This record gives sequence, structure tokens and C-alpha cells, in this order.
Amino acid sequence: MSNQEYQVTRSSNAARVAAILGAIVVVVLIAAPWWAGRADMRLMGEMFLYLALASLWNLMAGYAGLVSVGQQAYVGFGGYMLFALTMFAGLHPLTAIGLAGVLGALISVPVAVLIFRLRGAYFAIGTWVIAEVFRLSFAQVSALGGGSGSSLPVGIVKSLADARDTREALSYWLALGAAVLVVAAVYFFLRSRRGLALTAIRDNELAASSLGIDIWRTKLVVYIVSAALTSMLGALIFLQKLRISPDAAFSVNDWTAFVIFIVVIGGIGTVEGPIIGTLIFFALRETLADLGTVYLIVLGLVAIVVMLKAPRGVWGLIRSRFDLQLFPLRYRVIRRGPSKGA
Amino acid sequence: MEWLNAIVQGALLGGLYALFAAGLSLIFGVMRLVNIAHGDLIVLAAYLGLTVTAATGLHPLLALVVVVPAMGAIGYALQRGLLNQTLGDDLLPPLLVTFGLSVIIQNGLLEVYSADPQKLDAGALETASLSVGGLSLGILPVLTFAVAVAVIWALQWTFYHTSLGRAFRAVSDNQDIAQLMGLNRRHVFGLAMALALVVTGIAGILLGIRTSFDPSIGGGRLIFAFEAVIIGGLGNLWGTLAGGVILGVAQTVGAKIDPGWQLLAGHLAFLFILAVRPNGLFPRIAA
Amino acid sequence: ANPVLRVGHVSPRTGPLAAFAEADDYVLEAIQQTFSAGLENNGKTWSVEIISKDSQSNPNRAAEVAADLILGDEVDIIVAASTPETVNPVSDQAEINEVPCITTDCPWQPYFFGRNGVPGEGFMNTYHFFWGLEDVIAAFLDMWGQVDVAKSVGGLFPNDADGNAWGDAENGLPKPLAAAGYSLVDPGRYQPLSDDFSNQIAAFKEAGCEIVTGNMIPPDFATFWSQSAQQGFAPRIVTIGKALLFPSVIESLGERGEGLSSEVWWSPNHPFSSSLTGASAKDLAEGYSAASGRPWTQPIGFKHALFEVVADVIRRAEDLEDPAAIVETIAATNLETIVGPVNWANGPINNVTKTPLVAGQWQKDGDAMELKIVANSNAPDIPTTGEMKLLG
Amino acid sequence: MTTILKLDAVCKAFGAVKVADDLSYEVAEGEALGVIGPNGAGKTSMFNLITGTLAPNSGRVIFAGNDVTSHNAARRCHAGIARSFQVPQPFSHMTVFENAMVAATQAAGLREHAAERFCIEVLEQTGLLAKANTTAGSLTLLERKRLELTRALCAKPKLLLLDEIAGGLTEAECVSLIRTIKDIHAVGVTIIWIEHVVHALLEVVDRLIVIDFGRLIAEGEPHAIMDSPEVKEIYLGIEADA
Amino acid sequence: MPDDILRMQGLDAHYQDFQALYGVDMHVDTGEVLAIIGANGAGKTTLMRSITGLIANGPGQILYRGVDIGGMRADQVARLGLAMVPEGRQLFPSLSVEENLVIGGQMGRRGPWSLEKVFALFPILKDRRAVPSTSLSGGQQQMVAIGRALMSNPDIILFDEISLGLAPIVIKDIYDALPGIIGEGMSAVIVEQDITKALSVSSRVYCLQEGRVSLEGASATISREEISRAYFGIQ
Ligand SMILES: Nc1ncnc2c1ncn2[C@@H]1O[C@H](COP(=O)(O)OP(=O)(O)OP(=O)(O)O)[C@@H](O)[C@H]1O
Ligand SMILES: Nc1ncnc2c1ncn2[C@@H]1O[C@H](COP(=O)(O)OP(=O)(O)OP(=O)(O)O)[C@@H](O)[C@H]1O
Ligand SMILES: [Mg+2]
Ligand SMILES: [Mg+2]
Repeated sequence: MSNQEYQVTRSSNAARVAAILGAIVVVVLIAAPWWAGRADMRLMGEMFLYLALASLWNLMAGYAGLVSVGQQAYVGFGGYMLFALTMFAGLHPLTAIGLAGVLGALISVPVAVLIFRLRGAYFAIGTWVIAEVFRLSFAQVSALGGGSGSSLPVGIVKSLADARDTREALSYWLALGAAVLVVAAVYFFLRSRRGLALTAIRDNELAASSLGIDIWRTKLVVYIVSAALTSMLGALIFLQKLRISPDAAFSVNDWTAFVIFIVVIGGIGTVEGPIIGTLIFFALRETLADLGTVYLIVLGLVAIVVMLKAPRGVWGLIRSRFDLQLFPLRYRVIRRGPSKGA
Repeated sequence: MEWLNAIVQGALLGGLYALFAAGLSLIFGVMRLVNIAHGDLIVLAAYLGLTVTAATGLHPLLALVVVVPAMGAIGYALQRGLLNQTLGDDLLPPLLVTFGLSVIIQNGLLEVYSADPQKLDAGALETASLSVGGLSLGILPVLTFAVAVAVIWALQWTFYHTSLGRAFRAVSDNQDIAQLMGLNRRHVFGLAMALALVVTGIAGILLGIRTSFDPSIGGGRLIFAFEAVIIGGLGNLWGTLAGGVILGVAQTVGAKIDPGWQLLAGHLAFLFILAVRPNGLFPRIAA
Repeated sequence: ANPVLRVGHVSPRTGPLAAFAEADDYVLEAIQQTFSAGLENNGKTWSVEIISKDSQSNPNRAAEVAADLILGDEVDIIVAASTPETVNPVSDQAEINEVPCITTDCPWQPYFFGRNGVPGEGFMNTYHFFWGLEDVIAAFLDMWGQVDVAKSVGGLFPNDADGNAWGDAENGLPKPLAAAGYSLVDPGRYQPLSDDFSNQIAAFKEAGCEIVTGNMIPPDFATFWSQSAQQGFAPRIVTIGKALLFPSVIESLGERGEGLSSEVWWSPNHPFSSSLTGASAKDLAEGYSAASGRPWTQPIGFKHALFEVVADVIRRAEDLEDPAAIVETIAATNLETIVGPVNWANGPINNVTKTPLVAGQWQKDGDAMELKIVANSNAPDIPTTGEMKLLG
Repeated sequence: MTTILKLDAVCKAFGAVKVADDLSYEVAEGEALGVIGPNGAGKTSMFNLITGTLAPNSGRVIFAGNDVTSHNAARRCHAGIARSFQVPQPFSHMTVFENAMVAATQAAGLREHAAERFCIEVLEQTGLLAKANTTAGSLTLLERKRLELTRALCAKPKLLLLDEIAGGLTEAECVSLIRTIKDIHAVGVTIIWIEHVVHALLEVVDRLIVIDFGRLIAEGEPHAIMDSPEVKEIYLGIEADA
Repeated sequence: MPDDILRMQGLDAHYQDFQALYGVDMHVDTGEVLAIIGANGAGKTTLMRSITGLIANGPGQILYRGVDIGGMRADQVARLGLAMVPEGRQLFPSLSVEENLVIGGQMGRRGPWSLEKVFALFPILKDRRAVPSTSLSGGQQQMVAIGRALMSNPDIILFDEISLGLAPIVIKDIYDALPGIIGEGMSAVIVEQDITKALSVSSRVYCLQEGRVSLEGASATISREEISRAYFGIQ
């Protein structure tokens, strides 16, 4: 048969090298408490949390076509659950983080039923309104400080670990773990047949449904999983912030606009994009944030310039130039060399 | 009577929301552009009004003569110089560009005008009221409502009864083919944005008279504008007006029950309508 | 070289609360000048480096920059000012990271209760000086008592840290107002940046309120104030916290700004002077006006005082290398500052001490609007500069 | 012979336009049925009703003995119905091969490796193998149509619905397309084919139905149908001989 | 005045890195019907899109009535009197049938075509003039696309895959109408896969193969063998 000459691959040398390098980097990062300063660890911890948020948003927007500007709903929800479960139910913070994920998943189901009726830009606005409803609703809960917010009692933070160093290392590892877990989960999900279905839905719903893909269910699964993980990330974030208030917890700028910035600048619809984007975003912030308004103006300019020069983001640019994929998802059909021919 | 008052005041507030939303609805309808900077452009218009009134001593309403063309020109330039480059079937590049624009406008205004709250001084107009059947209605909110109705009527008419409106719709449907009809899409989009910002200019001045503003308040208004557009249904500006009024009334009625529910009630009304009619109340164009 | 002591400073330089920090550059520059020769501690001269960061009026960002200052810049003392949105997250970070922290410019109830403080226990590392709601109420009552109005008060409290504290049934305005014979109409907490106050106005009209009080942000007040006129509601006294502090806000209200009243935490007429420079309140205020061309604002004094306390602590600390020793020194402070005495020994609650508060009214003085002090019975050493007038 | 598809009094209207008007017919397993009718007669709509993209106002669709009227498109696909779209609906950002893989893994339920092999086979059969790594968005219109066919085949259907796939082909291309479809038919796949290129249709189908205004107006042996005066008049535009 | 209305000289076209046309030389005489044939992907659509300015091309590559239109924007080219019936209809979904037609005529070029004449040509459209163009069948949409192009009263009209998706009766109607259309003094370029049809209505024919002209000749005299050779190259 002539098609014996053809072969399908999903990997490349670059990807294999990247996998090895990636593993080394992760090991080095795990060891950070022994080589990095407290501030560096905190910064990296924050980067990991943003990377995780960005990867999840990318999964939704870049692959499932669910452009949400309301993920702050789950960040804030997770944060509030951490506070509520530790302060009122007396749970250990780690248990509370896990449970925040479960609750996030639960609450996302009715939300999904409602907003999945919307498409495209409507969906985006709908999610934003949902997040506002979350914000305004939590602002009515006086046990959690209402609109004023609440601080996490010191005792709860100390229950993580008594020594400050251990505590800091622990929150760093939690953040690192979250990032690695989310990126890996997204990658392996996309490589699976469900991932293929997801990409198909993004491209053309009509054709996807005619090819046996249950669009609603596939999107729902992605949405719920993102909501659960985002809620857990929210709990982690506010474990570091120590203080929560509706405006901070459900800030569209902090938890969604910056995340969109990261993903789109980095390259949406690629696993690599959020990583690149996170690096760019934090590079800008660390060098310029003290300039106040100027920093924000620069951020705006970067967003505009990148979108004009590289609408597929920085990684999109790199990929089209060098045909590079560090997390190989594409199928390539290649013809075997004649030497192998029968 | 109190309920009636709440409803009437809410409806008048809805006029302001509809005015915020009208420009947004236009560019969303024509370019499928989700303009995150819309709220900040409204604030920009208010600041332009401030500068004009401060420099010339004109009444803010007369300052419209300067602000409206200026906003139109800004809109045209913005579209041709920047936004045209980002349009395509992808929602995100324009979203991010307008996000960038929003941040730039906000912080630019902060640099120029500082964070001080400002207000346009419209003199007696601000406090004047008329009494209708025991209700006391501010002249300014009534005027705002009337302006909203007029603006929306004009936009709707332009959109569906003029060749410019036809051009808007054609270019929004299929840019390539519209070019074959002799339409320069960049110019048409420029005109659409100019028209949208003309409306924004009017909205900005009326906002600046109604309340005090500082560079950061644009974002808060944006979501109401979006909600009004969506409630109304894409491509139907009367729907946008209805959407604004529904939001306004939901807010005041919610506040009547408990002031904490004012904003929440508006959002819940929005979600309720979407649950029942995902394409809005009066969609003219399939989304 | 001298050992270096780092002081971290967080304030809302940008964002909606930026007015509170508008004089930061001026104040910090003057402070740095006085610190330039170094400060004496136990016979050694320490160089003091102030690292100032912007919270962008955003509590998330405030927590972040505070952590940055603590972990990255390894500051030895951290200070913060201006509303709970900045003060609380910074204090929380300092508390958990065990860094001495001094804050001001936020009533103590939202500071203390807003951080889940437990009376009698308080905090380990964080200290605060400002006034409390009891003072604001006393000052308001003092002012209202001077004129003849119906004792029916309309309350406008937003659902934010300040508003919740002011309106709180236990610790806020309601109880003392009732005790003083005023009836309070409180329709409930509204969400900040509301576009409509017609329900509140209707309720106030119905109850015949002649006084309106509360704590609002400027845009909300402006909306409320013009709607009041449109809907025929004309109170005789309007005394609002926060929104009416700044001359720029009053100016933006035009004619309708005249006669509004507010609490006064600090003014050029306060009879205090700086322990650091010896300058009087008047000197400081005029210095700022001259340098910036803008009118004085109340936070100037407190920002200056914050660093007076810092300097005092540095001078007195037993061991500047030891955070615990610094905390002890803060607790033992007894200093006359440009905003009055700061002494945590006689605070109303753990970790808090109070500075005097009076009330004032914006009155026309020539062309400009000026905040005249009209009620001072709770701090008689601060002279009044005008007399309370009714609106309308 | 068993019936694989049965339309039972299906009606569907868009406002005043009836796209299916009491439409009833049966298709036997392994049959190749041709559909002709004027533009706008409701042929594509009929496919939409069969695949579940459109819900009928009344009537039933029965596939392989089951009433599938209430089933969504995905479910009917899993039951064995695949189609090509008249206006191609590619997954534009995916490659041709990935388009095929979607069908093979989701619709046919093949495992990864088997799916890859199968897709290559089908791509070779439909002549798109050379374009396997091209993104579908950059295909020409006719290549997209061929991709439609490819995807439908990769779904391993029992019933294959083809909507105008021969239009615009050169004569040689048309010949090879006919051969392909005959091959598919030969392995037992039931086919319903809408086509205006009548000569191609006649090479393949066993039976022909004619639709006009959503109604079935003729049905029977292809050549006989083509010769009927009615078809000549409303479809071919030839004056019926007296 | 040159007797060719349109002339391509060394026309190249690219999609990013991919070159779709290689130095195409071609001309259309005034008043003639030219047929272009070629296999799938040969570059026929690309050629049409290049002529109308939808694909950027260089100066000097396309002359229209002797004027260089290479590098012009599509709307400028359209105003000069070039119209195209695009592959796959591409109507404006948010415009009604009538508006779709009217917008074709809004450049204000004078000439024989008007709404009435288009309705006379395709009577079914008159009944459905007020409905959204999306709710037309494929064939009806093709009629609107043709009418829309005619409404601009072009001097030259390009048909890409004129009969694709049409029932035989409609194809017949359109081909029957074609002489009338051309008779109004228009020139036309037709892409058509049905070679017999293409040859019967055209005066001359070009065959494209992989982006190059592989054959040129008079429709009446060209032979079938030549054409099939030109389609697939020398085999
Ligand atoms: N948008 C595009 N991006 C990249 N390549 C394209 C694009 N459109 C067409 N091509 C390529 O250009 C070549 C010529 O395409 P063109 O559409 O001009 O062919 P055609 O002769 O019209 O074919 P058909 O008969 O299939 O319509 C083809 O190889 C095609 O793959
Ligand atoms: N979504 C819709 N809304 C309103 N009318 C529609 C819709 N879809 C189709 N129609 C109408 O239904 C009729 C049948 O359309 P359909 O596409 O089924 O025709 P067809 O037989 O496939 O024609 P063609 O051979 O031209 O493709 C047409 O008159 C069309 O206007
Ligand atoms: Mg059809
Ligand atoms: Mg083509």
C-alpha cells in the first residue's frame, strides 16, 4: 500500500530538547528555597500563580472559544472560600484550598447553564456581569466584612507552619506546583482526543456537532474544570495577600485584564504563549511599576504595539518564523525517506 | 407614589445609560469591535468639555459645539490610524488594543488633569426641576433622556434609511466584497467610529454636568453600557434605549428595596433577560 | 560608612484615592532633607533611606508592594497612609512578616475591626495613629448644636470600609446620634459609584431631614447633591466625611460647594509644630502651596507626622537591628507632632492612639473657598476661625 | 432489504417559506439515492433535518429503526449519519489532516493510531494527501469541498449525505470523483446525494427523488425521472415535447 | 484608444510565502467574452481577486483602458467600472435582497442596469426583494450576486465559477441572459469548468496551470486535446 510511505508524528527534536530543559528548569525551581532570596521567591510564586491563571484562561479562550472576562469571579470566590472555611469552619488552609476548588466547580454549573446561551462578545460581557454579581453579593455578606473586607487572622496563617521560612517555602511550592500541574494538565488534555474536539469546536461549531462532538458538554467540562482550578488559585492568592475585600477579590483588572494581556501578548491558542506572556508581563512590571502612571501607559502601549505587529502574540511570531513547537500538539504527515521504502 | 418616583427616576437614568450605550452599539454592530475604552472616551469628552469651558467660559452645553466635532475627529483618526489594523474575525486583538487604549487614556488624563474630581458647571440647569403630578423631575435628567431619544432616533435612521447606513452594514458583513461595491472600508469604519464618538461626546458632557468625574470613573460605566446594548439586541438602537431604561429602573427599584441592591438589581435584570432571550429583546441582526 | 536603616512607605499615588497622596513628593522631599545628615541612635549615626511605593489605590497592589518592600528591599520599618484600602493590606503584610509598621490617615475603627482585631489583644507589630468615629460624631454634634435645625439626620454610608464603619450599628454613628437626641434615617449601605440617589432623597424628604451626614467618595456626593436640588430636597446642614475634605472637590462643585461641612483633622491653624523641623502647621501648609501652587490639604500634616514618629523611633530604639526592639520603641512613643500628641500609652484600644479632631465648614473667603473651623469643643486648643452657617 | 432511513411526514417552515412540506420517503440500506430540485427547493434543508441541525415543526425522522427526531446532531452522527456541507465548513485553523482526525476520532471513535492510518487512506482516496499539512483556511473552494467529503468519509458513516460536491470540477476530476463515490457505495455505505451536475449523479444513483417547494414531486428510476415532462420543465428548463 | 480593455503584464500574486501566480500575461478585448479555465487551484480565483485589487499587486502589472491600476485599492478599481461576481456568492447577510442590489449601484455609474432590469432578468428576486439575503437558496443567492455586479453598470464584469451550485434551469437562464448582458457593450471574463459551455459563450480562452498561462486561443478553433494537455501540463 502506498500509504505505508506516510507516517504521522506529533513530536520534533526541538520539543524533545525542550522537554529535557523544562524538566531541568522545574527541578532547579523546586530547589529555589535553597538558592533564592525571600523576595525572589515571592515574586516567582506570584509569577507561577499568574502563569496558572493564564494557562487556564488560554484553555478556555484559545481552545474552547470561551472568551471570559469574568474569571475574577472564581479567583475571588476561591479567596472568599478560603477565608470563610478557615475562619468559620476552622479548616486547615490546605484543606480549605481543596474545598474551594470543589465549591468553585459546584457554583460554576448553574453559571454555565446561564451564560452558555451566549456567544462571542455576548458571552464575554455575560461573564463579566456574573463576576460583578459575585462581587456585589459578597459585598452584602457582613460576616465576611461586607464591602470593607476582612483580614486573615494571623493564627490561621501560622497554622500552615510556625516558622516563617517554612511557611514561605511552602507557599512557594504550592504556587510552583499549581503552575506545573495546570500547564501539564492543559497540555495533556489538548493532546487527547477531547483536546482535538475542543479545537474543532473553536473553529466551527456547526461542523463539530455534525461530527459527533457534543459541544455543550465539552465546553461545560472545560468551564467547570477551569472554574475549579481558578478557585483554588484564588484561595492560594489570597492566602498570600492575607486580606480580602470585594473590590480586590473581584478585580477585573488584576485577575482578568492582566491575564488576558499575558495570554494574548504571549500567543493565544498555544501552550507556550502564557509562559512567554508571563515573563514579559513581569519583566515590565518589575522594571517599571514604580513609575506609576508611566508604567500603565507603557503597558497599554505594549498591548497595542504587539497586537499591531504580531496579532498572534510573541510566540505566534516565533512559531511562524521558525516553525517551532515546544509543546507539540500538531499532527504532521511526513513521507518516509526512500531508503526505508519496501 | 414612592414607587412611581423610583420608576420614573430610573427611567430617566436609563436615558443616560442608553446614551453611553448608543455609540458602543454602533461600533459593535458595524465593526464587531468590543471597545473597552468606551468608558474612558466618555470621560475624555468630559475633560475636553472642561477645558473648553475653562478656556472660553462657555456654558457646557455650548461647549458641545467644540467637543462634538473634536470627538468625531478623534474617532476617525483613531479608527484609521489604529483600530482598522486590528479588525478581523478574531475578537481578541481589538479587545486588547482598546484595553491598552483605555489604560493610556486613563493615565494620560491623570498626568494632565490630576486625580482631582472635576465637574462641569452648568449653573441653574443642574438644579432646576419641574413638577409633574407630584413628582419632582430634574430638568437635566429629562433633557438627557430627550437627547438620548433624539440621538438614538438619528442613529437608527442613519443606519437603516441612508446609504451611509447601508454602507455600514455592508462593510460589517463582508469587507472584501464591500470594497468591490466601491466602498473604502477604512473610510467607512472611520466614519462609524467618528459617529460613535460624536455620541460619546454628547454623553460625556451630560455626564460631566450630572456628576463629578475623575480619570478613573470610565470603567464603572462601561459595563452598564454593554448591558444596555445586549439587552436591546444587536443592531437595534431602540432596543438599546429600552435596555438602558430597564437597567435604570431595575437599579432604582432595587435600591428602593435596599440601597445595597441597586447595582446588583441592574445586573440581575440583565441576566434574567439573557436567560429568557439570549439574543436580547429586539435583535435585528443574528449575533 | 554609616549603617543604613530602610523605611518603606506605601500610599495611593495614583488611582481614585490619589488626592490623599498629592503632597507626598513635597513632604517626602522635606523629610529626606532633614534625614540627610543621618539620625543618631545609641551614639551611632544611621543613614535613613526612604523607599516609597504606589498602591495605585488598589488593595491587591498595596499588599504586593508592601511584601516587596519587606522581602525585596528588606525595609526595617514600614509606614503607610490614606484610607483603609492602603493602610490595612500593608499592616497585614507587616504583621505576618514581623516588620514594625506605623500607619495613619484612616479612622481607627476600620483599621482595628476591619483587620479582625480583638480588643485587649491587638496586634504584634502594627501601630496606628488617627482619630476615631467617636471623635467625628462629637465634632459633628458640636457643630450641629450651634445652630437651630430639626434633629433629623439623613445618613449616606457606602458599602466600603469607611462607610461600613461609620454606619455600623454598634461602633458607628447611630448610637451616639440617638443618645444626643438625633433621629437617624439610614436607608442602608449603597454601593460606591452609584448613579442614582433618588430613593435616599425621597426617604430623607419624607422624614423631614434637615441634616445630611455620612462618608462618601466625591463622584457619589456630586451625584447626590445635584439630584437633591432637582428633587427639591434642601437640607440645612450637609456634613460629609472624605468627599468634602479636599479643596479641589469643593471647587468642582462651584456655588453649590459653599456651606458644606466636614471633619477637620489638620489645618494651618492647628497650634502644633513639627518635632523634626520646628515648622508650624501654617509654615508647612504655606510651604506646600508655594511649592505646588495648589491649596493645602489635610493629609499633608499627617504625612509629615508619620515621619516625625519614624525619626523619633529611630532615635530612641534600643537596638535598630532588632525588629522587636523597634516595635517596643514605637509602643513607648510620646511625641508632640505637627498633628498633635502621639502616645500609644493612652489609646482607646490596643495599638491605636488618637489625635485631636474638630469640624469645619467651607465658606467663601474672597474669591476662594476656605475650610473654616467652626466647632472645637473637643479640642479647645485648636482655635475656631469661623462660625457655622446654615445652608440655603 | 432493510430500511435505514425513513422520513415520516416531516414539515418545516421558515415563516411563510415551506422547506419541507409533508415530506415522506424511505431509503433502503446500501442504496444510493439522488436528489434534485430547483434552487431553494429545500434540499439542503432536508439534509439539515436528517442530521439534526434543524428541528422539524412536525413529523418524524427514523434512522436504523430508531426515532431520532429529538436527538441532536452529535448523537445522530454517532448513530452513523455523516454529511458534507454545501457551503464548506472547515476547521479553518487546523490542518487538513487534523480536520480528518477530528472525524476519525470523534465520529468514528477510532483510537489515535488507527485513526491516523485511516485518515491517510481516506486523504489519498480523495486526493488531498498532498495538502495534509496545509491549514484548511488556505484551501481553495473546491479543495474545501473535497475536505468536506474527506471528513464525512473519515466518520465511517452508515449513511452518507453529500450536498453538491461535483460542481466546479473539471471533467477529469469529475470522473475520479464518481469513481470514489462508487467505491464508497460498493462497500455498503448508503448514500444520499444532492447534485445539480446531473450526469455525475446518474452514473451513481439507483433511484432519484425530485423536490420542489419542500414537497416530494417525483420519485423513481433515474433516467425515467429525468425524462419526465415535469422535471424537464421545472428543473432542466427544456420545453417538454408535446 | 486601445482595443483591449484590460491587460495583465507579468502579473504575480502571493499568499504570504506562497506564490499563486507567476508572470501572467493576458488581455481582454473590448466587448468580448473571455473564458478562463484550469484545474482546481490553478489560480483562477487568485487572478480575479488580483484584477479587482483584493490581492495586492505591483504597479504596471495591470492596465485598464491603458491606465495602470496595479497597486490600487479595490474600491478605487471598482469605481473605474470593474465588477466581479465572486466565487461562492458572498452576499451581505444583514442587507435585504433589494439592498444588496442597490448597494451595487450606489457608485452612481450610469448605464442600462437598474433594479427593474435586474428584476426582469431574475423575476423570482422581485418576490423576495424584502427578505434578508441569507434566507435565499444557493441559486437565488447567485442571481443576487450577478444582479449586484450588474447594478454598478460596469464596463467589464468578472464571473468566478458562474454556474457553481445552480440548477440546470438557472444556468440555462443565465447563459441565455449573457448575450444580452454583453450586448449592452460590456466585456466579460468567465471562469467556468464546463468547457463546452465556456467555449460556446466565449470568443477566446486562456488556460491556467499552476499559476501560469498554459494555453491561449480562439474558442472556436481550439481543440479538446490541446485543452486537456494544457490542464495538466505535458504528460
Ligand atoms: N488564502 C489563501 N492562502 C494561501 N494560499 C491560498 C489562499 N487562497 C488560495 N491559495 C492557493 O493559491 C492557489 C490558487 O488558488 P485559486 O483559488 O486561485 O485557485 P482556483 O483556480 O480558483 O481553484 P478552484 O477551481 O479550486 O477555485 C492554490 O494552490 C491555493 O491553495
Ligand atoms: N435559516 C433560514 N431562514 C429562513 N429561510 C431559510 C433558511 N434556510 C433556508 N431558507 C429558505 O429555505 C428555502 C430552501 O433552502 P435550501 O437551502 O434548503 O435550498 P436548496 O434546495 O438546498 O437550494 P440550492 O440548490 O440552491 O442549494 C430557500 O428559499 C431559503 O430561502
Ligand atoms: Mg442547497
Ligand atoms: Mg476558484
